Amino acid sequence: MTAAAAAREAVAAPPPPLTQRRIRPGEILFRLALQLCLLIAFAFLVALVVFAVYKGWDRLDARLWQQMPTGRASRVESAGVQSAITGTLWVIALTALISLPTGIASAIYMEEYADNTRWYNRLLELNIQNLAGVPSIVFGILGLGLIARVIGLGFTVITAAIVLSLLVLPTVIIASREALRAVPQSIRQASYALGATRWQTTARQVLPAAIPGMATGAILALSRALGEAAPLILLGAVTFIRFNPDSLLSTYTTLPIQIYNLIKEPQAEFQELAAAAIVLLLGILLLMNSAAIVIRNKFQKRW
Amino acid sequence: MIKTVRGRLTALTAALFLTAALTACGSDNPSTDSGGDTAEQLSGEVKVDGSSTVGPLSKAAADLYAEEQAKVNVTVGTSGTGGGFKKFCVGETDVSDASRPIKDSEKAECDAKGVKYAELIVANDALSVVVNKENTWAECLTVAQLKKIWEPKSKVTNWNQVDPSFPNEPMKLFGAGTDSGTFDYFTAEINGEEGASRTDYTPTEDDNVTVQGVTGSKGGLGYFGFTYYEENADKLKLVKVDGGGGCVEPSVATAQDGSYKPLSRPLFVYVSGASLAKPQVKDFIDFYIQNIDEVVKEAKYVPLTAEQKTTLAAEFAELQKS
Amino acid sequence: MTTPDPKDAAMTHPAPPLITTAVRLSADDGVAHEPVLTLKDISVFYGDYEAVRGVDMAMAGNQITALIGPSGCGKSTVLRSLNRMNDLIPGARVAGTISYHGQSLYAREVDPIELRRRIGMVFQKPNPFPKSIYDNIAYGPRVTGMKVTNMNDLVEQALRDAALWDEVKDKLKQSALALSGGQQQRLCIARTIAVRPEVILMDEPCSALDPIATGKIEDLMINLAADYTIVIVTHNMQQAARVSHRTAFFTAEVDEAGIRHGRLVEYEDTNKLFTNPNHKQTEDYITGRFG
Amino acid sequence: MAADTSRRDVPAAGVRRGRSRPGERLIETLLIVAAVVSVATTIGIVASLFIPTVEFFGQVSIVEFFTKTMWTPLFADKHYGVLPLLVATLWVTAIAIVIAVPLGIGAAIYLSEYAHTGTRKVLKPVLEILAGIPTVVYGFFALTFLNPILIDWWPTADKPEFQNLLVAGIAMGIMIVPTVASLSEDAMSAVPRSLREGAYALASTKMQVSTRVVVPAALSGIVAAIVLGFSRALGETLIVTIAAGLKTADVPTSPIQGAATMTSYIAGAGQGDLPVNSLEYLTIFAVGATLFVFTFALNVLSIRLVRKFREVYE
Repeated sequence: MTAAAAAREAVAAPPPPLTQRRIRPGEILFRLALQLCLLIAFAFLVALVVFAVYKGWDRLDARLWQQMPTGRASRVESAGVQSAITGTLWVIALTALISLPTGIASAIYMEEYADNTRWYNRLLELNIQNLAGVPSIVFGILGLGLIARVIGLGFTVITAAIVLSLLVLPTVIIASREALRAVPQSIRQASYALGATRWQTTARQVLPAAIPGMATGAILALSRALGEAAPLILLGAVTFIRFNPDSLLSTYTTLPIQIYNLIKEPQAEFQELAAAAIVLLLGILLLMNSAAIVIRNKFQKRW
Repeated sequence: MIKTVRGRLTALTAALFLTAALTACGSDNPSTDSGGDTAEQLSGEVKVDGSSTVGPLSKAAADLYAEEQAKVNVTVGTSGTGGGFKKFCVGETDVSDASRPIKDSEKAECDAKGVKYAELIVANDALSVVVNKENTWAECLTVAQLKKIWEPKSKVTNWNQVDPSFPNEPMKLFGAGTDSGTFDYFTAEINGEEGASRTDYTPTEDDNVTVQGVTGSKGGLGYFGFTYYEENADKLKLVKVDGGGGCVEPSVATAQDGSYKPLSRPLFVYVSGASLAKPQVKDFIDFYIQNIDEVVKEAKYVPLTAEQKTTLAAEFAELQKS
Repeated sequence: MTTPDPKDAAMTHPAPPLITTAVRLSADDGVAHEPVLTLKDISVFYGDYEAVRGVDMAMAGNQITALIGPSGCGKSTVLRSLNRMNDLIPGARVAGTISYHGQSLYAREVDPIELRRRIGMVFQKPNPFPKSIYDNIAYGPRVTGMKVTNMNDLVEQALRDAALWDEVKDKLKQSALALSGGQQQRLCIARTIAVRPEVILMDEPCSALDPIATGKIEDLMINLAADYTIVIVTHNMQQAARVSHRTAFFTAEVDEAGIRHGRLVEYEDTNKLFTNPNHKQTEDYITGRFG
Repeated sequence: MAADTSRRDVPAAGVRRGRSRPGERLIETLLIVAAVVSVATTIGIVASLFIPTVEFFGQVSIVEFFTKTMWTPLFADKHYGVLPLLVATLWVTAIAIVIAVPLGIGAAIYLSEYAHTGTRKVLKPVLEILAGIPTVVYGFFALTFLNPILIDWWPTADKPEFQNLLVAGIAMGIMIVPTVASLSEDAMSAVPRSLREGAYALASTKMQVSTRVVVPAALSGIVAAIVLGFSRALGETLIVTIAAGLKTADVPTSPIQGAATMTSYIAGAGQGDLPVNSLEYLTIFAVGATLFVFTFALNVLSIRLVRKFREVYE
């Protein structure tokens, strides 16, 4: 007989009845603490949104997008952020045009073409992971030092779009790779077995299957670009501009930058306008995020 | 209530979708129901950059001008007086805002690049020293006292170090950021050397920070343009300054007649000669000068004196000729 | 729910010879075995799905009871209901009564945590914690707040009882994940013993192991039966025949509505069940003519 | 669809000719060019940061840069000790971490161990949306909502300044909660079910399973999440620029002071256009390079931890 059993039997020849369900205060407190953590996080979200809506309530109307920013305190009432909205649309549209093809093509190379045992391909992967963590202001420095000055594109829409594209490129690549990886190998093999080339297989079989995943990643990446202000501070977006951009080389301002400018104005009316612009920005982001989540849930295939 | 809520939500939703339509509209600007005057429609860009103090004037001018010439795009940057001249002298900008006259070094740079320019005084300002409303002791400070507070390596951290009769109250300092002409001007006038200042204060390009900071601390002291004091007169207390001729409070009158010494100053706009060849720049400056009273009023600065206006008119006539 | 086991396929092949002679222990040892666990009309539901229907059986103390049957017959489900592991699956629910020494396991006032200290469990795949060997053993006594005078002694004793001490005594501070599969499983048994339970439930404990490791675990079970009540689920009929005193045969039946439920077909002394089953279904299964 | 494709593809000319296909080669080349963009970006960043930085250190001693406690490159009396910026950065990130780690991990434990599947399915996307709020919005929120409350409730007479490191840290903490929570939850969810069952079978309570088994098992993943949050906080710009101010001169001794971090110095100095290639202009790059090195180290650490975590369980 083992010692453990001896001990047990010595204590309780007929086993004692099961104890009553115990109330463990520690357990309850712990659970409450956890719920509190989540609650605090969400409380801040709610407070933030409610505060912005409350503060910007009087300015949440057509003036916001029909009117231009003003430099006159006496005209704040009839001012809006139209040039910032159009500036944002220009910059984000261009960012999409640059970052999505580049990002998806990189992802295709890394998933479908690259031999991942090669050192340079592993380096490529490591590089992208690192790039994803580089602070956005550093991309601003890249834009300031290299693109605006050395290449000489100046403080223009195209400079901003290039910088934001490089900034979100890792996000696009990582999301696209995940989407490609989720496509089962058997589909590729079936395609090759029918005599398709690598590109035919990729373009006709793998890509269509990966599109929902890529779309989700693309939307999330663009929504990040949409809210980004730090690099653009270094790239001339802080300028007072009361007209819409009309070419790649236009000067511009964007919504987050306009908000940043408005926050700095001393009059309360400007603060209200800032809050209204924040609600608009959050609204756009919420729509984009919801779209991404809907696409993900709707098209998420279980292979 | 419900109706307005729904109205707003509809408006907001519409906004989200209309933003898309806006790009298509391009530079159409609904806010300006076009001047409709006989003036010919100009287009193109006017690039203004420079002092954040003068910025409001140029922004107001740009705003007013848009009602007349909707197709001319006036951009106003606020890189600071120094930053503005840097761009101006390499020909990147058409107009440079400045809260101090151009320096010799900057002149040399402009000359080197062959940039010719005209200097226009567009408004007056009185750098105002402000303290907390609860501050009962500092009614008037001499330039020497201000220097004691603000000079480089100043060890003043308490009001009683400025004057033993002042109470034992820790001092919190707020001032202009190093990019601004305000900083250049204040340091030059008070500390005797441009850019020479103690460094352990809260520097900001955002005068709101100074307003809030001084409001929030009993021992607070800050300085900024007279405009901002007027905007926040209910929150702050103005300090008189003794520049040798007794205590003077900054005001429109004392700024205009120059008796508020040494902190009253003119504000400048520099126009590039080459840029004046562009019709839209010429037209904008034309507009700026002709409407200077309204511009100054909108930006809430101290207007020009009659004498200054005459000078401006003369300068302008000179420009017309060249 | 158990995952399909590769051995399932083997079951459908022509039957291997029965190893009745290998049964070393018998229920007919003259000792009166008190029922430790009694199941009365037990049904287990996952949401609306009734996975197991109407099971009646009793497990005797200090004996090994084996639950056998084809996969999907609900034997693991029954095993997991014995220490309320099913509580952890959302929507799982047990109808009927399971009593432990006459006390209803599912009564509201019963503390499931205390219950699991009394009724331990060993799983299909060895699941040592990613901690040291020592900490794996000490985990149970620590979380249950056992009064331990000397933890080192307790760890050593548990490892000795699980026949693992000699193999690991020099590397107690090393990660348990570095052990072989068989060692890991014995560690999990030692870990269970360390909290001094009365009953040990084993859910196909050897299915992930090679024959040598399996042999060691089986020997261990037989030794442990002297002190513990053991209930084992196994796919391996020979294993049931080798180690258990009593065997319960489960199968899945399709009801009128076309839904499969696990049912208990026969519960007998192991010798009897393997040599002379009462039911045709049992005979078909043990002789490999099943399905 | 497969049938469709095969019908069209089988007679494709390239297959029968069996020679090199220029189209395929071209496409592959284009793909490689796209992949090289990210490498070029890194090279561009390193070059645009470090070439001016080398020039900067030609004029300012590297020892002074890292040891002196005054940073006044934009004043007449110039000092180039980066410590004030570094310390301000550490204050803000430390406060952010102190807030985000308990909240984030607590929320992650709840989502992973306690919440019902349905609840989790709703809450996790909400958390992701929280992560997507632009930082300029957090800055606004910190300055106009949190700070008045903070100053109001401040217990001592020495109230926080109008812009201060504390409120910026709090806002930044809230900002990185979703990052920490989401990634920690991923790590905890990846801990095999069997470990939880093993622990429950040893009479563990839910709290014990969570804190003694799941959290330790997911630890490298959780630490990676924290490190990533730390790195994000370090590189965040708008919150600190708006809420902590641009005071650069001295090492901040208390978090209720306002002070510029590395990022807000860059934003503040870069916003006003400094004369190109002047020493002042170079400071932006020197500080940027310092920031880059720090975040790079943290990212490498985080990537390594995640890899270690994956090796154990995947």
